[in-house]
Amino acid sequence: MTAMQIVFLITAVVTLFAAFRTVTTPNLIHAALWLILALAGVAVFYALLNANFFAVIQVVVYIGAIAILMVFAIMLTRREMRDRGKQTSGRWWWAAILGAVFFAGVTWMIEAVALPSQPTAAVPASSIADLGKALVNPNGYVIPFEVASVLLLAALIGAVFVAWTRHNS
Amino acid sequence: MNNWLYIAIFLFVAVLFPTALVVVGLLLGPKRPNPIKTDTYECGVQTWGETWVQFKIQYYLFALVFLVFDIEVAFLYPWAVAYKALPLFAVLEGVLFIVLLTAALIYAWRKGALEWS
Amino acid sequence: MIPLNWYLIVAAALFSIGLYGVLSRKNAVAILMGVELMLNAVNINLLTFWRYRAPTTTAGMAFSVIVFAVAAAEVSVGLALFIAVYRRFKTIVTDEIDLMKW
Amino acid sequence: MPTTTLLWLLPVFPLVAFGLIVLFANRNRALSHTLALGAAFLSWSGAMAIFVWALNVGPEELAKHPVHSVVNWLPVGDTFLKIGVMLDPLTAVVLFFVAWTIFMIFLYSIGYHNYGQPEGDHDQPGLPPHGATVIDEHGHKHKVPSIEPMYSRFFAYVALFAFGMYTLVVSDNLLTLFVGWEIMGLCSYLLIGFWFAKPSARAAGIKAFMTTRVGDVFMLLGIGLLYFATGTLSFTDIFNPKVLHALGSAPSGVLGLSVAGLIGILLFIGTVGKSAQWPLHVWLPDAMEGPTPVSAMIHAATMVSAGVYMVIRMFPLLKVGTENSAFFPPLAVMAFIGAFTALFAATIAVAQNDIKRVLAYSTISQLGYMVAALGAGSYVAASFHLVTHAFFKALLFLGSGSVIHGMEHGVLHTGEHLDPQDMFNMGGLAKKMPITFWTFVIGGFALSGFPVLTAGFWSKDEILSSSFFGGHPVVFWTLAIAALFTAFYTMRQITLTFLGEPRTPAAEHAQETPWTMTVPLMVLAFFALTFGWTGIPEHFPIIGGILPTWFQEWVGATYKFIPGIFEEHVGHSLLPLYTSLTVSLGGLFLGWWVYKDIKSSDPATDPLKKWLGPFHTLLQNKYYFDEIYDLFLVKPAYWFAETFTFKWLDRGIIDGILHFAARATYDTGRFLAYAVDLPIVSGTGDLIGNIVRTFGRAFRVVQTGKVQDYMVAVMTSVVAFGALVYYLLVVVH
Amino acid sequence: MGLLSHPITLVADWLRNLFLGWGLSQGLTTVLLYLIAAIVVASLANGWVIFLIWFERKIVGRMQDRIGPNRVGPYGLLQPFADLIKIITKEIIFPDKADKPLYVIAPLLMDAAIIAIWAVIPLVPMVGMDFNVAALYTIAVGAFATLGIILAGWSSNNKFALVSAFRTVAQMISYEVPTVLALLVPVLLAGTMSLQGIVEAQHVWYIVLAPLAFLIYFIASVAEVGRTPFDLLEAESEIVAGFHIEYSGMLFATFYVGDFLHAFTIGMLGAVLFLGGWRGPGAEAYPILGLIYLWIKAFVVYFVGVWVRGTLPRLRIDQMMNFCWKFLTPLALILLVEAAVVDRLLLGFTPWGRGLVHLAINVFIGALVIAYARAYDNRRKRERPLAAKPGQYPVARPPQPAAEAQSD
Repeated sequence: MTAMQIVFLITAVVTLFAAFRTVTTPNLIHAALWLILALAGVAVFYALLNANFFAVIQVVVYIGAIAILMVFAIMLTRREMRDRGKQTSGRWWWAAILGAVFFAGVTWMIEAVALPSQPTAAVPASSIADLGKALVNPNGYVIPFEVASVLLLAALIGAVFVAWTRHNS
Repeated sequence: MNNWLYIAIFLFVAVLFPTALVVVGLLLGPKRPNPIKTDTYECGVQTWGETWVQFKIQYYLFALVFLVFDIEVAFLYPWAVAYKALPLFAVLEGVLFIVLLTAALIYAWRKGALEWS
Repeated sequence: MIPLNWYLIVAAALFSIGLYGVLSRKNAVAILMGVELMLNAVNINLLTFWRYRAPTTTAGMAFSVIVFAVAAAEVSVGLALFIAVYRRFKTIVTDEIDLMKW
Repeated sequence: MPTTTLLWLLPVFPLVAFGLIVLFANRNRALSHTLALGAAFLSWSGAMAIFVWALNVGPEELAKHPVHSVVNWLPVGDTFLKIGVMLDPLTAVVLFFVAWTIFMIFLYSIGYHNYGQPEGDHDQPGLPPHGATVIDEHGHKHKVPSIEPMYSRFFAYVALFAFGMYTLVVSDNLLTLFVGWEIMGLCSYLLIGFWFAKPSARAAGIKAFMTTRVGDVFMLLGIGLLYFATGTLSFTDIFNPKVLHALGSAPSGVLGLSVAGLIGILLFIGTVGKSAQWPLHVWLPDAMEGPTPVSAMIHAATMVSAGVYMVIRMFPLLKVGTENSAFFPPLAVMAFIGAFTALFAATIAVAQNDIKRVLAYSTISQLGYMVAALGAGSYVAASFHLVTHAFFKALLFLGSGSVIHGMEHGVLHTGEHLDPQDMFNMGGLAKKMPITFWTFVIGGFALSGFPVLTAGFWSKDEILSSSFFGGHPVVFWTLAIAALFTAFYTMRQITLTFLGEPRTPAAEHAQETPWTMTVPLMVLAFFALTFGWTGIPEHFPIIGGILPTWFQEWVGATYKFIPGIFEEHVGHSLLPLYTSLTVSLGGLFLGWWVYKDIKSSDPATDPLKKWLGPFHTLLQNKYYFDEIYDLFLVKPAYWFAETFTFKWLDRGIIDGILHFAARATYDTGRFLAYAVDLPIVSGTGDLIGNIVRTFGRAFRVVQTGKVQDYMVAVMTSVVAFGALVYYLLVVVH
Repeated sequence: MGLLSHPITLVADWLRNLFLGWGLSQGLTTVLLYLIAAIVVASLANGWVIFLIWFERKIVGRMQDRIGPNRVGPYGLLQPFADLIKIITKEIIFPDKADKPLYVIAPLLMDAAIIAIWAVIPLVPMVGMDFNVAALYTIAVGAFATLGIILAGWSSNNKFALVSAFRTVAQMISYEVPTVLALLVPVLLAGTMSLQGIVEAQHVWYIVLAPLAFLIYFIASVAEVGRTPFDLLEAESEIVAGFHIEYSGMLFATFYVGDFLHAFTIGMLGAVLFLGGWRGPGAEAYPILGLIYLWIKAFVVYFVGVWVRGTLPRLRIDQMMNFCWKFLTPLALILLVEAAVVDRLLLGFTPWGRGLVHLAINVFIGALVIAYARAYDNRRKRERPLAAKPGQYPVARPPQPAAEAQSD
């Protein structure tokens, strides 16, 4: 039980609890905040995985942008935000069963296979630079790289097109 | 890992400082709430309507464009870090990436999504 | 050092919770939050396997960067759709939006 | 830059300019003409560089080893159709004048289309500008020329045209030559019909296109035959003696021509169309509907010359084709047609009153000279005249354009309605537009072969002497008479236009044109004078041999290395010289003397009318050629289409059959429909449909239309399926 | 290894040995050392704020032809302390229907986020961490500040606060885009995201290579902090104090301190990224000098900020947004491309050669931009002369507190 493991467990508990609150709390703003906490927990996981870049990006993108986007969306769809009433639909129990079964099954499988407890190697110091090289390397991921930007372009155009009207109410 | 340790400790300290101050404030400050004092302050006018005012779509649109650029960061920072080792055409691929996002910006602009009023 | 399967189990749990949210929440935005959780669970798995199996290569990282982009695109468009729907139907409770029935 | 690269580049600049103008610059006039002119300039400088380079190499060397670069283009079967560029002495010379004329004419067009003038009051695209009203500081209204509405489009077209011309000149094979040829045909069509809102312009464009097409089809046949016979279209391959001999000796079985002969004839028909030789000359006069720079560039300097250039280029083939061809040896045909056209067109020109039409006919006749010269076997003379003619005829056209421009200015000023192109409306312009006058005089004298000074004299003399000493007396005399007419109508033109007193108020208010128009005039005038001096034969009395006979050696060298192609006829009789002196001077004098005192602007006062009587009318109506063609070709065609094909064949027979078939089908259809389809097929269909609907009604409840229900279903099945797979893969094994 | 040359290392080693001597474990020692370091840095920052408050009030006072604080202590130097004591002893009001936990967390979050930036700033050469994503880290913690504002606005159950908070957030995220893009330029030039690395790479200060990027960074960060001329959301002189309208006592003070600290922190970052950080004569030899250099540079940048604050009038919100999205962002993109392409073409130049070429190009671009702006301005003036269109207010418009109405 090393220090890191303790940190991991604490983070895991916090993250999962936050996630749980996210999907259960009736107040949407609170849900969003819980979601942020959960995402922060994920960022900590990344940090524990020595994926510094991703830990930071997780915060920048998810907490800095996506969460805020969601809060805005909540504010924009006002009536729903207000009602503190039942937020879970009638099929929640079936959903719960499904989730549980899924979790159980996956865990069972994970436990069934022998997985290493030690990384094969340390993360090279140049991992970020390597990522950068790979992203623009023709034999690497240049196509996904450019396609990703096209995707973002399409997403923005689509979103603006859908959400934006001259005389918006 | 040590970096993260330091960061973690620093974050802890960073939270600690203001918290301490606030706690001190809570301890030293008086606590005599009354309905008028704790009423929502609206420049002295009687509170009117409820807090959940409807927002305009602009907020969302700005956040949207911002999100797109944030993701761009996720792609461009590794590129920038690797920059020194990249051949020209790789640099140009990055530039192409940027250009495409500029196209996104221009679209939002042309569409009028960046107008506030 | 933390065993690999810890991460996997946490990710699985996160995924299941997200799944539960997606299936049970009424509000579309809340559903989207569930989706976000699931995506994050996936990302954890990706990076975990990258860290433990192939830390010297870039495949895992590249993959999860793409996942980031996809997540962003999905959120932006999804929320935009909800806003449009809200403008049209004055509600984003998914159960009330069932025009596709007939 | 290596010469080959430069050669490749020459056509590219105008093409790029064309693309840029069409795509981006068509809103911005200045940008458009800057692009076009810039491209023209680049090509020009490139051509000059090449020319100078060629001069240093020297003719023999260049002729033996022409600069040649080839790329594979089309895979045909197991080999490649190669295209490439080539530079031999002929190309160099042609490049020289093409580059100059094109560049000058581009420059000229800017002024001609009134760049910098205000927008017209009610100009619209497709019509010539009608002029704009401006109010000067004194508040007076003035009518001034207005800018061409389709300014950019014009420059796009001419740029494309320049591309075609350069392609044709530098190409090393008949195919790309033909490509350039056709591009020019297209541009010619577009530019003749440039003012497409004028019906006459439309008609003229179509006419030009159709007529030249006739020639082109035959030319394409010739090319095809050539490729079939030799398997190559590259000049260098064709001109190797063995190939030529093979072509020349093999009989084609048509009219007793050898293969070479047949090919030659076919190609020559192409030239007849392009260079407006009789009987396909009819399109060229009408082509004057286009803007004057177009007339100058396409219908005087470059495109029509291209026709001649092509036959000069193929001269060795024609030559060997002539040797054992029984009835119609190409050269003889060319000699006949050329000479005839020269005379025939000259006579028509005498009776025309439209300043540009006169030039048009003179162009036809001058081209006739070249063809005749080729027919007489002297390709040197032909190319010499080709070059000089390009210069002075371009000069003349631009001059006439300048005159018209001046006249239009006058017309706008006075506001009277008269044809600014009718020479009888002019007169006395010499004082109004001195530069135009003097340059025009130079051009005119060059055209009529004014002795010693002008280029035209030398080239024409070259042709006459070569035909004389080459043993073609008939050709010689015909050309001599034609020369007389030439001199006559030229002087007639000059006299009517510039000399005497203004016959109309418009002519009085004509004024000189801007520098963009006069500068090209001067440049071209310079060449119209000097270029001839490069070809003074050394046996010429007195001044012969002072200057080296550069041109003869230079171009002559082109085919010297092929045995039996180059032949020089040196005789020492001075007869041809005297003849040409007499005809030119005599013609000039006559022209002046007859027309020196025309006072009225009424064409009926033309003295020739009195003297020639009906013959004059015949000339004025161009021997009724259009009418003849109309009667014998167009009308029958219409009749055939209208009556025979449409009424009888189509309506009567084909439709009959169709109607019967339709009827039969229809009845069968009805039978099938009511007897078979409804009871059986539809019955079954409805039955199935009903069943499905019943089930659908039953199961409809499943479709709640709620997203999450579907998601639940999906996830459930996913989990179930996952479990199943896991069971099968792990537990069972 | 004298006290002069490497005091920090010296102290660090001494402490380490001391703790180890007490028999503490290796790891615990590290933790303790880090803890001490963190506390030192953080208190340095927070203490410095006290001076800043005095300084800024003084300077702005002078700029506005006032005297500024001059009662408490010499030159009113003790004024901040007086304020501190006063504000500590004030009551912290919790408005009713407020979301208490969030209401308290909000200012802490914001302040903590700003202090946390100091974790990665390379104060002195050689010492301090070499964190390979430091540059992005500064952005990331910025996200928490944004979050804090949302919380504050939302939790205080006040529509003014809410509206203002959302506007502030919109403003902050908008201006984060140019900031991030401008930040990319030094990263790209240095080829690393570690601030320490960036400083070491600055043989020529990046303000020479990328003056425009520095300008953008500066403007955008000022806007992110929300100081004049971008402070229309807590415009003290015009509207109620914006998202922290309901806050009082120490909670408010936290926002206040956070504001000043943030202002100085961006000065610090600007100095590190563009002004060569601790670089300066003899800094390698005597690291403590580096600290001083850095401090001076940061202070200069901060001073410019104060200067601007004291000088410029306030923008209208639509002007502000247009300025960000239609001016700064495109410009930043152009500069990024410029830096990327040009620097690649300058391979093998001497640092100064690179610097000068970049400088020249930047000046050129700047000239172009100015010319364009001029032309644009003239056109706008011609199109509609200065007269607020109906429905367009000179200041941001207050919410119409009707049930269905919208907040502007």
